[in-house]
Amino acid sequence: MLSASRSRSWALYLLLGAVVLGTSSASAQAAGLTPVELKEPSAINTGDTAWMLMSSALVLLMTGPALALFYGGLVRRKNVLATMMQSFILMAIVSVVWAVIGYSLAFDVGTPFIGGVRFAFLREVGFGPCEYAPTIPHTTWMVFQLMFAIITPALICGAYAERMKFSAMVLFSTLWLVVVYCPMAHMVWGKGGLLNAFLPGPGVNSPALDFAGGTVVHISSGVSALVCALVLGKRAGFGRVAMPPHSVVLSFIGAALLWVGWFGFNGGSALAANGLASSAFVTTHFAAAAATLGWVVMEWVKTGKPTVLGAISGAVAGLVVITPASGFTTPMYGMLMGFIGGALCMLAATSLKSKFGYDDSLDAFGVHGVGGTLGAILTGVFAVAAINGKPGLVDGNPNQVIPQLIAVGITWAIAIVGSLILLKIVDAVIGLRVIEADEMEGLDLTQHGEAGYHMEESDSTLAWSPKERAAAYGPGGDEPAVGAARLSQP
Amino acid sequence: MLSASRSRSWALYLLLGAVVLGTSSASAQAAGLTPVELKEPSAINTGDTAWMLMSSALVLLMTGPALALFYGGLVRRKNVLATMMQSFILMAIVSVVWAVIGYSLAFDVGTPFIGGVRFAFLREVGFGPCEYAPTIPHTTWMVFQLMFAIITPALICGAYAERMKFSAMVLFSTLWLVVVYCPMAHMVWGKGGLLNAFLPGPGVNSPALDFAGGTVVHISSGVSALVCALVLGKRAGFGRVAMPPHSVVLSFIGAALLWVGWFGFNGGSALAANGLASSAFVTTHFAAAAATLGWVVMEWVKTGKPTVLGAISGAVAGLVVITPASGFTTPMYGMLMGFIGGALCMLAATSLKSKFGYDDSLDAFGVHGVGGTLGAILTGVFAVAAINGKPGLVDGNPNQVIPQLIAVGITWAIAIVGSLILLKIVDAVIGLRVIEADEMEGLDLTQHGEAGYHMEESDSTLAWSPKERAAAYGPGGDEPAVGAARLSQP
Amino acid sequence: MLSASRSRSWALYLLLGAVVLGTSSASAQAAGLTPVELKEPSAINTGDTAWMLMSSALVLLMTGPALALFYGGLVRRKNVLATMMQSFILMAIVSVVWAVIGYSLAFDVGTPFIGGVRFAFLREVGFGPCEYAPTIPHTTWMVFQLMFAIITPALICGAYAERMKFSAMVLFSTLWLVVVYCPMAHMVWGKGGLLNAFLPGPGVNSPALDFAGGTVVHISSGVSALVCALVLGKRAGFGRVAMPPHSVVLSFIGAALLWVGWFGFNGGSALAANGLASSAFVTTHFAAAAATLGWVVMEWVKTGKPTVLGAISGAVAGLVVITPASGFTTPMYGMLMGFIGGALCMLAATSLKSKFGYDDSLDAFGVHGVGGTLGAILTGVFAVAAINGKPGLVDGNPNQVIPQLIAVGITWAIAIVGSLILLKIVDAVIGLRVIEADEMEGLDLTQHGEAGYHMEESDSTLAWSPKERAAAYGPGGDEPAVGAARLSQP
Amino acid sequence: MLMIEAVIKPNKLDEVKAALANLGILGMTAVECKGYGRQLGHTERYRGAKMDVGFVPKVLLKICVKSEQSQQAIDAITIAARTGAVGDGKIFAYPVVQVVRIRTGEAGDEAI
Amino acid sequence: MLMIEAVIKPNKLDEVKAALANLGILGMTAVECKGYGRQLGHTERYRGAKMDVGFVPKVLLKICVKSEQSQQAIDAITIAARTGAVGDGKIFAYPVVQVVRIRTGEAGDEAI
Amino acid sequence: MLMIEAVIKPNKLDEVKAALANLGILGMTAVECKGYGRQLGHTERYRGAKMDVGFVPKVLLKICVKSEQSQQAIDAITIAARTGAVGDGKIFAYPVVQVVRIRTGEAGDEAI
Ligand SMILES: Nc1ncnc2c1ncn2[C@@H]1O[C@H](COP(=O)(O)OP(=O)(O)O)[C@@H](O)[C@H]1O
Ligand SMILES: Nc1ncnc2c1ncn2[C@@H]1O[C@H](COP(=O)(O)OP(=O)(O)O)[C@@H](O)[C@H]1O
Ligand SMILES: Nc1ncnc2c1ncn2[C@@H]1O[C@H](COP(=O)(O)OP(=O)(O)O)[C@@H](O)[C@H]1O
Repeated sequence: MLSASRSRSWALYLLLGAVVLGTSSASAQAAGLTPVELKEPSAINTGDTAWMLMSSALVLLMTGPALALFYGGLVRRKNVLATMMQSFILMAIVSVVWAVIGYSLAFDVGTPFIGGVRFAFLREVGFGPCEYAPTIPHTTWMVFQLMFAIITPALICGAYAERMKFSAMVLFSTLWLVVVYCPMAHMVWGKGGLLNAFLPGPGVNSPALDFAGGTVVHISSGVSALVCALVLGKRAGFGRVAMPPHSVVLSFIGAALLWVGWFGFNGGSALAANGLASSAFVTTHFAAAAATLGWVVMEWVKTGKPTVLGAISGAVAGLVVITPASGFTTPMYGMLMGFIGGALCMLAATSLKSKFGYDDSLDAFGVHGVGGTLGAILTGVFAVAAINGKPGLVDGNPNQVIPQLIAVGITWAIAIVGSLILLKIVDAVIGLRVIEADEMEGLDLTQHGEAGYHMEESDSTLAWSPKERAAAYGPGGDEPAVGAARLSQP
Repeated sequence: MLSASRSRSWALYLLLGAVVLGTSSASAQAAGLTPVELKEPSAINTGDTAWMLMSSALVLLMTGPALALFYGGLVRRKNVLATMMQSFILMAIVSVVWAVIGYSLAFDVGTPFIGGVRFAFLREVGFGPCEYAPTIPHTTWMVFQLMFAIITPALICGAYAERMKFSAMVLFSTLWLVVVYCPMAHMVWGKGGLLNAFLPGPGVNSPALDFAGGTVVHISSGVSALVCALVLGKRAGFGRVAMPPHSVVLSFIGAALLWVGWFGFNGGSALAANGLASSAFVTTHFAAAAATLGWVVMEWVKTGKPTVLGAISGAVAGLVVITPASGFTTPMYGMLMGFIGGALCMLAATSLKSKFGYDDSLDAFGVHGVGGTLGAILTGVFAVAAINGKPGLVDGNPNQVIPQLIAVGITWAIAIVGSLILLKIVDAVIGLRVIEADEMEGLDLTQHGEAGYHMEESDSTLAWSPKERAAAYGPGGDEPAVGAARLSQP
Repeated sequence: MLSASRSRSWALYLLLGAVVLGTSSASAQAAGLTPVELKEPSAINTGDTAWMLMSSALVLLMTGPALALFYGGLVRRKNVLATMMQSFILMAIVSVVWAVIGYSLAFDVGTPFIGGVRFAFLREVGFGPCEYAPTIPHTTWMVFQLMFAIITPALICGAYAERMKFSAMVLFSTLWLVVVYCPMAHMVWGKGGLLNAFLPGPGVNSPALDFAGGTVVHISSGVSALVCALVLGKRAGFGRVAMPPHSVVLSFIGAALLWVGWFGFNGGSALAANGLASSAFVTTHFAAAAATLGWVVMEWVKTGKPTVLGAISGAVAGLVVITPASGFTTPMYGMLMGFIGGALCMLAATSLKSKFGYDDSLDAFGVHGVGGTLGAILTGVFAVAAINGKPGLVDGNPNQVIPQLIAVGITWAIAIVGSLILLKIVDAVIGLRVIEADEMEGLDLTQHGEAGYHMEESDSTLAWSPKERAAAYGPGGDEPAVGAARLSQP
Repeated sequence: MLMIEAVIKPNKLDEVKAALANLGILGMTAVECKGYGRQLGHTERYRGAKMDVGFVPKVLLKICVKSEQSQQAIDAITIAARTGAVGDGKIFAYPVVQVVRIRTGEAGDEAI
Repeated sequence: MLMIEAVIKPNKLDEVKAALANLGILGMTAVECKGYGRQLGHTERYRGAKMDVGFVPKVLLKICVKSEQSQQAIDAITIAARTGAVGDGKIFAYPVVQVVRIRTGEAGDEAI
Repeated sequence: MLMIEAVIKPNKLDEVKAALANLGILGMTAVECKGYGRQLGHTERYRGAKMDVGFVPKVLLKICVKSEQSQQAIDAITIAARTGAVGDGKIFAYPVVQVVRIRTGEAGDEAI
């Protein structure tokens, strides 16, 4: 029965799974899974709720403004707004999709691969707690998870920056949320999910440790980013003209805010204001610190200069690496993981791209794909039972590495297949890339009709009137003399 | 008795009400109102207190840096500092006035229109809770309310940006706080206030629903903004020269921080870390998300391009619209309200101004006036008893729309009359606008003697010495040859 | 016995104290001090923990991005990244040192001057509370204190900005943390510390009031900053060429975030979400507000224009002044202290430097040294027993001023001697300043090989190829014709 | 052909453009620059420290015109850019020996 | 000696530089500027308000060359900067009476 | 009258200004620009990727002087701007046929 429902789920999946889910809830119950339990509002703890509301706010802060700034600073001036817009529009779209169906697909019980539709339109998501987080309102749990669903597709933007059509990006991200993110979240965190280590279903289970989203968030987005970079191809002029970040200052603000926000991401994943939350918070901090040093030391040795972009990239890499482990390992091991992660992502971001020749513009894969994979595996190595009851290799349980590798493999597979199919579909429907002339002029003007900065002293930016033009050049005088296309979008 | 005290209060009001309030407290008691009860510190709940302190911090964050950035990015480069300064100086001035008298006028019992002076100089505002918020320190409640009092006059700045004298702006805002804000806050939230739905006085009462300040904060500031725009007149060159935002990037940062800070604004208005706080938080988020889409979709359809400034303006509009309803309606209705609000404010901001020809420079009225009014009315429509015990139209109580309309009407009236009188007074005393030459040179230099940016590579910005000048041009050589005024303030 | 251990500690100290501390823990016990008590996790209060985790996040926010922006905006464009990097690298380095040994030296019992090594490598720093903060996890207390240890050396950066070698800055800050900060923190807050007013040792004790770090953080950093400014000397061209802030806008964002973050700094120092935390929060806010006015009014009177940089500097000055007093005095006294502090620091920042002719580039001494000293003394004046059980001068206890002065004196002495010795050592080992040519070119390019901004419209920034160069200029054609050194670092 | 270079006040750019448009001259190139001259710069203040900024922001406008139109153009600019106050700016004119329109390769008067 | 001033599209700078390098010309000075001419500017929209920006960002390239090289250089620039579309820009050339290399004091052709 | 255009190192602007002030020349116009020439640009590194920046930031100074003062001015600039290192910059001078002071309409030497 279960395997039947599973294979059905796979079939669904290959059909881009988003459509016919009405029955999965029923089939789950048939498979012996009790539905997600809801509790009385009286079970709410104010301290836990305060912490989780703040954590939710912090995780939203990670997307806007933090990630928007981090990415926005790294692109060229002519693309800054378009890049920040990608994060912002996802704050809007993912929220709506989450309320309508996404939350339910991820967290209702269903098959081991995807949830049912019980919570669609936020039905039954009320004041009282639910089984996932028994001391906070169900709404708090739902919105905390939503903030994760927002940042994940936003991370992918780094790969297709400076060349993807806005409409294509919107369509791709929306589909990706339903087809890749929701199933991943369900498998790892949903009740009865295939990889769920805490609320496993009665059938096949490969309990992977992923405290705050190493697989669900970082591998899935990082690997999808690689696929995007490969499918879209390089930016015009890539390798020939210099494309320095237009403002490392903006990126710096973004990275520092990411660091602060990540306390909500990882610390909040304890779902309560307790010792575990504190431990995850502290471990996260030390990993970020050590990773900063890891990256900076590596480049100081290799190139003779420690860079600011290196320092902030290192911090982000460390935060990525520690995400799955933050609630399973100790602060000192966290420091070690961070240092390794910073050093390794430095190598990934600086050499992989040039070696394989793809244009992952802002290193979404180099940081999130590589760092996420590393973190997921190292979680199996450095987990310590004293923290959260789950031992890893260093705590005498070499077996934990296996389900970690399985989870990594599944995530890579889903991300690659899912993204590839979705990109092809979007390309067929509306096309992925802007035309080259628009790319040269910049996405800000061509996609949004705006410029990031107007720094001129003079107010005089008005155009000649058509009358003036006609008097000087004759009628139609502004038409190209030799019939060439105007450098502007149609 | 009561009506006597009320008419006295109106008389006071017309006399700009701020002065002789010593007796209103006594008259209130004569009217049968018990004073605001104070409780023992032992009643404090740590979780609620943690949430309310953080919410207070978040609401301050909304003014500085969020609103300062949002507005600062929208003005021209030469006015960026002056615009940010307006928010910052209000953080200082409003705080002092609030401690001295503002808090007492708003939250002591008094007449239905204004409070007494029991809490002047923060007397009796101590460690224990008070009746308004029975599980947190009185100081916490007081400072949470202060943060609202700060942002409200700061919102008005958007209307008179780029042309108002700094001194005039300081004087106007201070008077406005006492004459418009404190009475409004008292009526809606103060014990015994005319419109208070939860702690009504014994006499006339028109219980309006305003969870977090749709009337008190947004209508009052938005409508006053319109009055300012009309009284001050247009910026020099308005309509003739282009006045593009000098940095949509700054505005973006501001808007994203506003979104995050609004969780404290609305979520904190539950005054505890409970299911209602969580519900208000979630409803707020979905309204912002839907409003972003509402604005963007409208302009995509109308003009062919979705803009970044549109997206962030939409989010702010949605947050405004949901403010009064956030603790009375459901997340899904919130989404609907947000979408309507985003679309409507888009029309307001793009067509009202050009139709009526006023220069509400940064759309303070278009967003806060229009959005606030819409939100206040829709709160009567979409309130659901299951959330906070108050049903609206959709929940079978069409009557709730009436007090909402009354509250809107009173707020418009007070804002228009109050602002008009205050502007005339300030104009008479020190003048509202800078001279045109200063406006051309920019407020940063003329009001504050500073420039927002110094981006030159070279350090060489020193002036000729007087000796050098004399040698070259002869003594007085820098005097205008034909007697014209130097382009600089006197 | 005690005096023996003390004199040994002093000897250690003069030997730069950082090395052989293994025995101090033992000697402390010999001196009759019980070790820091650890408690069961069951004592944890979720509300307090939520508040303290958020406070920790807020204090990290103060360093990155807030302080980095505040300082980064004040320097010239060519040094913006280098200045921000100083804050960021300290977030990394201090964290690692703190885990390894710093926390233990500060908070293990030991001698009255420095702690032992019991907590080195975070041993025994676990889920349960400790004596310092009995309702939150030990890890939370440890990480909250870490955030203070990060910002303190980062404050010093303001004095040596735009001219110190990155490597020298890293080495100096690391040593300074161990040699100046850890002993200071131990003396004031460590169990059995010389100046500890709450957990004094059995021997000599001079119980100074320092709620959140007026001595430990602000005097120590501010005075060390003065020493740095004097030892490093002025920036090239100081007094001859203009060095305006390259972006007051960035500094504004930083200052506003500092204000918000300071709620965690001072409010969090109550170590619980209670009436005291709320009182400290409120007092802090009013001090900042009044100090903003203090500075602005002073300069409005003196120079005719209120400036934006003045307003934000005033706010920071007020926050510094109130830090030691925030949990001991009332909000109204806090307002008074803030106003005095704002006005006085205005005088310090504008006249001290020019009078004595040193180049404290960003006024780290003028604000933190002067403000910190003022605040420490005024804490003895304005402490009120009703707030935290400790009366000061206004509450009938003139004696409290004495230990405040002693604490100030000790802090000045340690900061001066410690910084002087460390600077000399670092100068000898790797040299403090960059060469003048590098200073002219800017630290961003010479220390980090990066530029803060790339605002050009054009993508064309690539250099001539060696082949092209050789063809045009002949081989070696780019060598200086007259043998002068190239304007770039070796 | 003559190249006219006019250093003008930034907020006069609109009027100068309009005056030239009247003569049928729409082609020009504008460069932001800093003028040093009779007109005083301004003073900024940072934490009380006075900072005399020596230059005044100007716009350098380059307009290439046919020789026969040059006097007309110079006069038009002079009138449009004038406020009568110090700092109105200057106009410089110098002969150009060759002009090429890149798009077509046309040269001389045709190319202007 | 001639000074060549070329107003070109910013993204053609690389190709123009390469073309000049071919002739052995590496010395030049580039200034960001705003071009007004036949080529239309673009339209921005802020909250629905249309804003026609009149200018187009250009680069003004100044290259001083020996008289005998000038035609070659102008031709090279013309070809390299051409897209065939309006807005390709213009080249102006005028005689320079003196050139000095500051470093050495050399003057004339030597100094270029 | 001559227009002197000097491309100099940005940090020499002060000294050049002082040297010209010595001659009584205070009127000038400065433009930020990018110089390409013998002097190497610098290298930046972003995430390990080397980026050779080809240009060096320079200031283009335009000074219009009376013919009889031109040699003096050129010499003064040459000396003041010299460091002896590559990249000191160049001076170009060309005749100007007309100068107008916008404020007064004065023309010729009077207007400088
Ligand atoms: N000799 C000169 N060479 C080049 N530019 C000059 C010269 N004299 C003045 N200018 C430019 O003209 C501008 C206006 O000159 P200024 O002396 O301030 O006013 P006015 O022309 O009204 O006397 C200056 O800011 C400068 O840019
Ligand atoms: N008469 C002129 N004087 C100075 N610059 C000019 C003149 N005409 C055109 N330009 C410059 O050349 C650029 C290109 O000219 P434009 O008329 O748009 O295209 P095209 O040369 O292809 O006809 C303009 O943007 C402007 O900077
Ligand atoms: N032929 C030229 N035309 C225009 N500008 C030039 C020319 N040659 C050099 N320059 C300018 O002069 C600057 C200095 O030249 P460079 O060759 O680096 O040093 P040097 O003059 O000391 O040999 C360059 O950066 C460039 O701006």
